[in-house]
Amino acid sequence: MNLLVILVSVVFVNNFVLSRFLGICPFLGVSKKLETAVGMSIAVTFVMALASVMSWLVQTYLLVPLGIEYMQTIAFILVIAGLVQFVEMVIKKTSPTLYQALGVYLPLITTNCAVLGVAILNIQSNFNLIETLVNGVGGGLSFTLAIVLFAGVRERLETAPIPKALEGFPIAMLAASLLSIAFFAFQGLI
Amino acid sequence: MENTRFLVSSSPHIRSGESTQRIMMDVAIALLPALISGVWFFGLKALWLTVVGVAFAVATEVVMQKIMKRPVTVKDFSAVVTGILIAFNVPVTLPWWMVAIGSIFAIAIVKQAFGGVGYNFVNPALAARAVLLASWPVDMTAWVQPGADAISTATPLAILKGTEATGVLPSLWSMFVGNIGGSIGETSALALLIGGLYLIYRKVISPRIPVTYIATVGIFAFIFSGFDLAIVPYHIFAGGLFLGAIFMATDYSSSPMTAKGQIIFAVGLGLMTSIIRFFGGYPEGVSYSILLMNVVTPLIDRFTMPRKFGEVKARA
Amino acid sequence: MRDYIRLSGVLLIICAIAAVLLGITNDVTYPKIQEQIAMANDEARKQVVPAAESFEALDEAAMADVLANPAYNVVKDVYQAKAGGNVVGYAVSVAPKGYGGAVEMIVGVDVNGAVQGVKVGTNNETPGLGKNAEKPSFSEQFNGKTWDSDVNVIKSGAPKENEITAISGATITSKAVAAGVNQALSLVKELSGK
Amino acid sequence: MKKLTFKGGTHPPHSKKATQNIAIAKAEPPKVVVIPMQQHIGAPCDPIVNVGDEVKVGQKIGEAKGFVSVPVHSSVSGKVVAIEPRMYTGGTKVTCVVIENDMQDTIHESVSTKGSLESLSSDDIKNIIKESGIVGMGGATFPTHVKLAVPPEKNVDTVILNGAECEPYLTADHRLMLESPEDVVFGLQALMKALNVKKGYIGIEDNKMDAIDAMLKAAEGKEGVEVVALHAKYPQGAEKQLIYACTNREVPSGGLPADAGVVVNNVGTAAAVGKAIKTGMPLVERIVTITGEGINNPKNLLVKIGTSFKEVVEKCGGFKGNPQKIIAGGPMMGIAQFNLDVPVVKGTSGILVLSEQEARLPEASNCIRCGKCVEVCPINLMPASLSTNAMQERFEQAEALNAIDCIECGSCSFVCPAKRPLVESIRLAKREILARRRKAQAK
Amino acid sequence: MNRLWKDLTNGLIKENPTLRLVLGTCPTLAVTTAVFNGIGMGLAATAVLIGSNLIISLIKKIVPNEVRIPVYVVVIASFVTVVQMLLKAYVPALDKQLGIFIPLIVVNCIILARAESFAAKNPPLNSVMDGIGMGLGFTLALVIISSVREILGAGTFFGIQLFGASFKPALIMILPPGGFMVFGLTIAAVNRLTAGKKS
Amino acid sequence: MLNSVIWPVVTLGGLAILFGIVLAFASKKFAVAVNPKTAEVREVLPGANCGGCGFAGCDALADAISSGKAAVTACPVGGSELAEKLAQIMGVTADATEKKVARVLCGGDCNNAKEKYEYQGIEDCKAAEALAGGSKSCKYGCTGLGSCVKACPFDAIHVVNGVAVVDEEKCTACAKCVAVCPKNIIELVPVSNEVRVLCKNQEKGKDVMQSCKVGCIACQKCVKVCKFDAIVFENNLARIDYSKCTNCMMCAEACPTKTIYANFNNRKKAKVIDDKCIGCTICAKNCNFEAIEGELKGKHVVLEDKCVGCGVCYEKCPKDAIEMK
Ligand SMILES: Cc1cc2nc3c(=O)[nH]c(=O)nc-3n(C[C@H](O)[C@H](O)[C@H](O)COP(=O)(O)O)c2cc1C
Ligand SMILES: Cc1cc2nc3c(=O)[nH]c(=O)nc-3n(C[C@H](O)[C@H](O)[C@H](O)COP(=O)(O)O)c2cc1C
Ligand SMILES: Cc1cc2nc3c(=O)[nH]c(=O)nc-3n(C[C@H](O)[C@H](O)[C@H](O)COP(=O)(O)O)c2cc1C
Ligand SMILES: Cc1cc2nc3c(=O)[nH]c(=O)nc-3n(C[C@H](O)[C@H](O)[C@H](O)CO)c2cc1C
Ligand code: SF4
Ligand code: SF4
Ligand code: SF4
Ligand code: SF4
Ligand code: FES
Repeated sequence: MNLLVILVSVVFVNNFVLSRFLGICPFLGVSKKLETAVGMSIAVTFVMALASVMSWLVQTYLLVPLGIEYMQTIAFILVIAGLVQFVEMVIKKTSPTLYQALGVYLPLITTNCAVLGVAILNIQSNFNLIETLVNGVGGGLSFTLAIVLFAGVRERLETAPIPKALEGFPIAMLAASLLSIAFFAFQGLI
Repeated sequence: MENTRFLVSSSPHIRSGESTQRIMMDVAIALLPALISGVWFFGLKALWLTVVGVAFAVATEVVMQKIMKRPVTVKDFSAVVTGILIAFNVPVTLPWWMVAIGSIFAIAIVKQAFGGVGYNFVNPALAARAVLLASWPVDMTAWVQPGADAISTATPLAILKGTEATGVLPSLWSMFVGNIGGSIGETSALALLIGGLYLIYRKVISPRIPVTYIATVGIFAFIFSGFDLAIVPYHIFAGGLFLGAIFMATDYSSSPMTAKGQIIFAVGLGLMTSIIRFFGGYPEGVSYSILLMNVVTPLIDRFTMPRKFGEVKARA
Repeated sequence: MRDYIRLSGVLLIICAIAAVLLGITNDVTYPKIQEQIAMANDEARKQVVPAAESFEALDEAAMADVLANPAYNVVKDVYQAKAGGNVVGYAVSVAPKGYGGAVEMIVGVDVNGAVQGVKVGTNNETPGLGKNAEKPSFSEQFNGKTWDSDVNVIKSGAPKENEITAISGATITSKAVAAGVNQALSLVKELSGK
Repeated sequence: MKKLTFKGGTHPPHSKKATQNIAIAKAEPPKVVVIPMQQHIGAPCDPIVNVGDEVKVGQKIGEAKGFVSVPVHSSVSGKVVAIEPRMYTGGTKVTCVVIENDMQDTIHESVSTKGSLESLSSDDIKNIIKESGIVGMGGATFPTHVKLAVPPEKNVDTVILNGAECEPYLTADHRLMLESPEDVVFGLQALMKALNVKKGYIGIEDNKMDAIDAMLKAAEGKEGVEVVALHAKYPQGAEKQLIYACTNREVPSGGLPADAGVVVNNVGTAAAVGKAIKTGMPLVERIVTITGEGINNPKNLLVKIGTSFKEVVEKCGGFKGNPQKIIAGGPMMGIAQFNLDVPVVKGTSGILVLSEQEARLPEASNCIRCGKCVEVCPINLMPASLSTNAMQERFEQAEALNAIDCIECGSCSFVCPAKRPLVESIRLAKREILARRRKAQAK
Repeated sequence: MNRLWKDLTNGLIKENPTLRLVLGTCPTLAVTTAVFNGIGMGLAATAVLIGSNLIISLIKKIVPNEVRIPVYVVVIASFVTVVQMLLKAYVPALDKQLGIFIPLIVVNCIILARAESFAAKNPPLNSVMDGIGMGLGFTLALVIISSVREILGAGTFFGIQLFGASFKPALIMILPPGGFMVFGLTIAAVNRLTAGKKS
Repeated sequence: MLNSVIWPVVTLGGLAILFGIVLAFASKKFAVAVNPKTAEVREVLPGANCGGCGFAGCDALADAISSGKAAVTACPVGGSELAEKLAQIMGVTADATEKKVARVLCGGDCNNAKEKYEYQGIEDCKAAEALAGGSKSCKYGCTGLGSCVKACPFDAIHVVNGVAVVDEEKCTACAKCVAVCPKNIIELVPVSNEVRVLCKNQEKGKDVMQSCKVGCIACQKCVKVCKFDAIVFENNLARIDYSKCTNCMMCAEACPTKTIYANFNNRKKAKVIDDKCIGCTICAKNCNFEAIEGELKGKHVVLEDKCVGCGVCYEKCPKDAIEMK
């Protein structure tokens, strides 16, 4: 499939967060400040790309040859968890500044459906390695786009006189709802 | 003279005569020509829907503010403007209760839930339109020809897009005065322009956003159409571009506050509108592009802080 | 070093137990799952070619040709429908591009070039709009259309011989389904050598 | 004549009609004066007289403590009856010398002419200015001699006299320029000599054409002195905006006018300098505009420092109706008073009495993000965002939005259609930020 | 007994994982377009929760701290896979509807959170109770949200047509924005109701 | 059967060993010493790692809370219960003294204190403070505009009739209000203390009387009446030394302006437990109020009307024969 189509599709049209509902927890959680949102999205993008490729390799060269595709979930999650842990270690060791900017988000990422989700979707869509990589990076960018816009909005909400009953998660959900309405703009682009 | 307790406050001690109410009333006044043209072309039902839109918007505002135990601020007229604009954004054939739902959604969810006037980060009327369109797409795209007998028709842009409708493009003059199919308030560029000039004269809006937006759409229509100059006026006068550019992209609370930000905002609008019209899923792109740029606005505002006076190097 | 062994050991034991468990579960469920999948596919094909008794995939070389042909760009899979040893029709899987991406569907065509049935499967169309294409009231319109001329989509009025009425508010989806049917028809026409 | 100006700003109604054509009158001397020992920014003075002492007009009664400080002089002759803390216009109590006027107007022996400009050196002039207790009369009351003591590396090459008087209602500077243009020009020349610069501007808003004409006439033939007309727009008189209008230079953020090579003084300050040199009389009286809906006979009065507001108001026919707000200064920057027993001080350019109706400010409502405040802010700040942050005690954010640069001109609050308390809250943030900085420094 | 009952009910309202703790948001939003899917998802997650809570509570003593999380993940993933296989084999329609969100139960924060904060500290029986309670709490939330969405957005409940043909359902409710909206308003309603109770 | 389990076991096992080694290595190499308070905070956090707090997971939040960078209310998952737990963890000071609460030391409510002007402006004490110290005549008193109310994360302080009052049940002694009050009239005081001077005015008595009915006029009657030297006098103002105060409430009785407040309902009475009393007379000797009578070796009795509840006898009795009720 055309790589550009994959990219446009995953970033805009079928946005991971706003129309596929993957990675909502960090989307709601880490979007209070723009800076943290950016840090988180870089980390997510990185992990999604890496996880996509690794899981694809595991699937193609381990699970399929052995005929144990049903072990997909467990194998993928182990690979991802191990990977994240390893990356965290490496970053911690090599660059404390990078760790501060990026590494601190890594533990959050393990329990993020977007990462496992993209890995599974790659397999489901029969992507080849390159497509998998593009889809992985695209998934990360799609998370980035959504969370960065959302963080901007939430910084504005921070100073707003939100009704008591709606404070916190409810208003964030309503804001996300309006955000996903705005993303209708991209419908039919592919 | 001895026993008076004086008032003490921090300076300044005087205030200008402007008020939120005055501004919103001006917008309502500026919308009148378009209302008249809507009624002229689509009949009294257009007026009825406008009344429904306004009534439900105002009532929702009162109810919400009562529930939240906040001062009721319907006197500021902002709900009236929202109500009018919701009606302006729907086809005249729409059942009235859908307009009512639009108004309730716009005021209760988009505006009051976020803190009331000025705190809604997307345009309430447009969010309502988007919700209506997504909920009842069939009714929301049931366009009729101007005139009494309500013959169904397609909008010029749908015809241009070709994938969805066929028909003959109306003349440019019909499009300019509004004698075409479309939403109640969007068809007459002329009437909208009159309102826009009034707003600019009253200094309610600055021409920055409308002019940049319309110009950008013109430019991209030219480029995306493969340099077809003839198609440009259609893209400019057809659809909701004038309504959107003059009245909806300029909505204070959902557009940037800084001059530079407004230009960026308007260029983004023009680009998005053209992309949607040429490559996207809908024939019309104004409302979704405004909504999309609305959510970008906080970032634009953040990164276009004006250079503060005195941010210069000290004289050597 | 003892730590390494201890940690790995515990993980290993847990994993091994889990793996054994999964292996066994898989053994138990595997046949059932395959059956379900086969049933689902067969069921679907049967629905679109009711006369068929069994289905047989097109041989690989022929299939490769079809896939390489740009005229059949939405075709995914072709099965011959057999009854009593004779080819009675074809079940063609197509995936035309609708409003929200590919619309997977199977089109059944008999050897005389008439649509026997259309089944719309997995798709990303809007629920309530494009998704209505899954409903028989829409898809049954195609039954009986033939390879003599392409099926067209109209929005209103009474449909003619080779026309179907669009799902209201979802012309794009409707056109997509029609396009899928049209490709299936011409493919079968070619396969039947006519 | 080209009208110079700056970017931003607003147009509050001038409201100057009531007094702009009324000539300055000398107020009858008060029976008692209350002279605060602090009428300037900087260290307060120590009283150098005792209760019971006889004092004369122009006699020094408070000695400056430290460099940023100026002495205080008696404005009447008579007897010191008390030295005690009293309320002054700043809203708190400061040590005041209370003098009973003997109505003799005996002039102190130290008061005598200092000779011609030519005969005085730069340092002499600065010294005279300091000893005469001259402070900025534009409102900030910063000791003028401190402004003149610029380090040579700043390359100051221009003096600007501020005759903008952009505050609504006030006409003190206007009348001064009309009635004594020569004093102003003479003062400017003295300031130029003190700073050793060749260029002097006198900037006047174009709603005072008669003053511009008068000043042009007085400045004729005076080398380096240029009278410039300024667009009548608030806050044209703010130092940084004035400098920008006259010289196209921007005072760097956080810097002083000297960083742009300029020293700015009010025209009244210049006239006081001129008078101190010509007659030797220190700063003991000033022109005050008494005006507003709530006053019977609005006037421009020459008032002895230390006269109570109550007396000044009585000299203007007392209150009309039931006024609700008394402001020391103009409506945009002035300080509201709660007590009429406060004295006129060196910085009191006006006493504005607002009627009940004018005084009560409209209720604030939600910011509608109209952007008008952003448009008018002469410093290009974003008052709306600053204010929301300040109101919610998010002072780091306010600091990041440059709260500290706000000159508190009040343009934003004035224009806001939602009547938000913008400067009011920004001021709060500024104070808090400065306090935090001080704390951080102390650590 | 009392304690067990408390552990069971805790998850239903007081610490409802979805409505109070706002965990596991993705499946909540994604599968609640129809009540059938909601219940299916809820029960699938409940099954996993019970199983994983039980096992983790049983093995908590022998698991060294350093590999705690990986072990939990393996346990959870195993249960998820088992559930997935069972669904595929016996309820393929539901499996198709829930799609990718079945394997994603693995990363559902509710399950790991309960493993960490409850099962790892409590005896097996209590953990099972907690699992049931939390699972039912999750299911309850899904049912509430999906009912609203299905009724308003499709005019049906459990697939049964509720209104006459003239009823025009508001499609937005079963589209993504409707998901966020209903979820948000439900949380608000629950907050409001429980806040009233406290005072 | 064997076949179908062998590969899963090998695969998963392989991954597991890899994992184990990596983790073991990591835990060795990167063991970071955690601050015990951080660990304590982390323990009570829900551990969902949901990021809802805006920090990168529970560990990060624990770090932020324990170092004071985040409020105890930061975790949206845990709700107010958690906040209270955290506040307790964070509130426990090193020397582990008894629980404190905030108290507003001003009695100048709308009835007692005069207004010098009508304030129009931001509802914020600091803003009003800038305008001649607020609208109340007393510049030391509570402006009543509730900056503290806004600052309190626990809804524990409210303005009642022009003066802020702390709800001692809810207060966690987080001291947010103390920091924000421009008048510096909020103090953290041991809960058990029942007596307080509700005034901070340092002016002379005459000036105080002009602005407030309940201001401290520096008559020093309290000093005289206090038997425990618990009243310190400085800057024309009485202050209670809480370490010495015994809650006898004598000062409150004596204060002519009722500036010193005490809840007399909480006043205790001593009572001798007859069975235990051996008649050592220590209590009677120590009582400053001559409220205990009794012969040597005889049972002692407390005179109800004289006892003020200072508890000195209770402290001194070697036989624990006195109880306070
Ligand atoms: C939220 C939303 C979802 C839509 N989903 C579909 C869809 O699934 N299929 C489709 O053909 N059109 C869909 N449309 C409508 C198209 O944009 C387009 O308007 C329509 O296909 C034109 O059909 P008509 O000519 O029958 O009005 C959707 C529109 C909106 C606003
Ligand atoms: C603390 C302080 C120090 C100042 N130091 C100088 C100085 O060294 N040189 C100078 O020319 N002006 C100095 N100024 C005066 C300011 O530039 C300015 O003229 C004064 O604050 C009044 O300005 P305004 O009326 O615009 O507020 C100082 C002002 C303050 C408040
Ligand atoms: C907003 C604003 C407006 C001002 N308007 C005037 C004015 O109209 N006339 C004036 O002399 N000074 C005005 N000032 C004070 C000047 O900035 C500056 O302090 C003064 O001209 C310096 O002269 P001085 O030290 O002799 O007072 C204004 C200051 C501010 C901040
Ligand atoms: C120039 C201008 C444009 C406006 N445009 C809209 C609009 O497009 N939609 C709307 O709901 N309200 C509009 N309003 C009204 C008002 O701003 C609206 O109720 C606020 O968005 C509510 O916060 C407009 C007001 C002004 C002054
Ligand atoms: S922010 Fe400050 S400088 Fe800007 S307009 Fe307001 S008061 Fe003036
Ligand atoms: S002028 Fe007032 S209403 Fe307009 S943006 Fe500024 S604060 Fe908001
Ligand atoms: S106690 Fe302090 S902060 Fe609270 S209302 Fe009184 S003055 Fe304001
Ligand atoms: S802010 Fe803190 S110390 Fe003050 S009342 Fe509230 S809980 Fe108590
Ligand atoms: S359920 Fe938490 S990220 Fe998806």
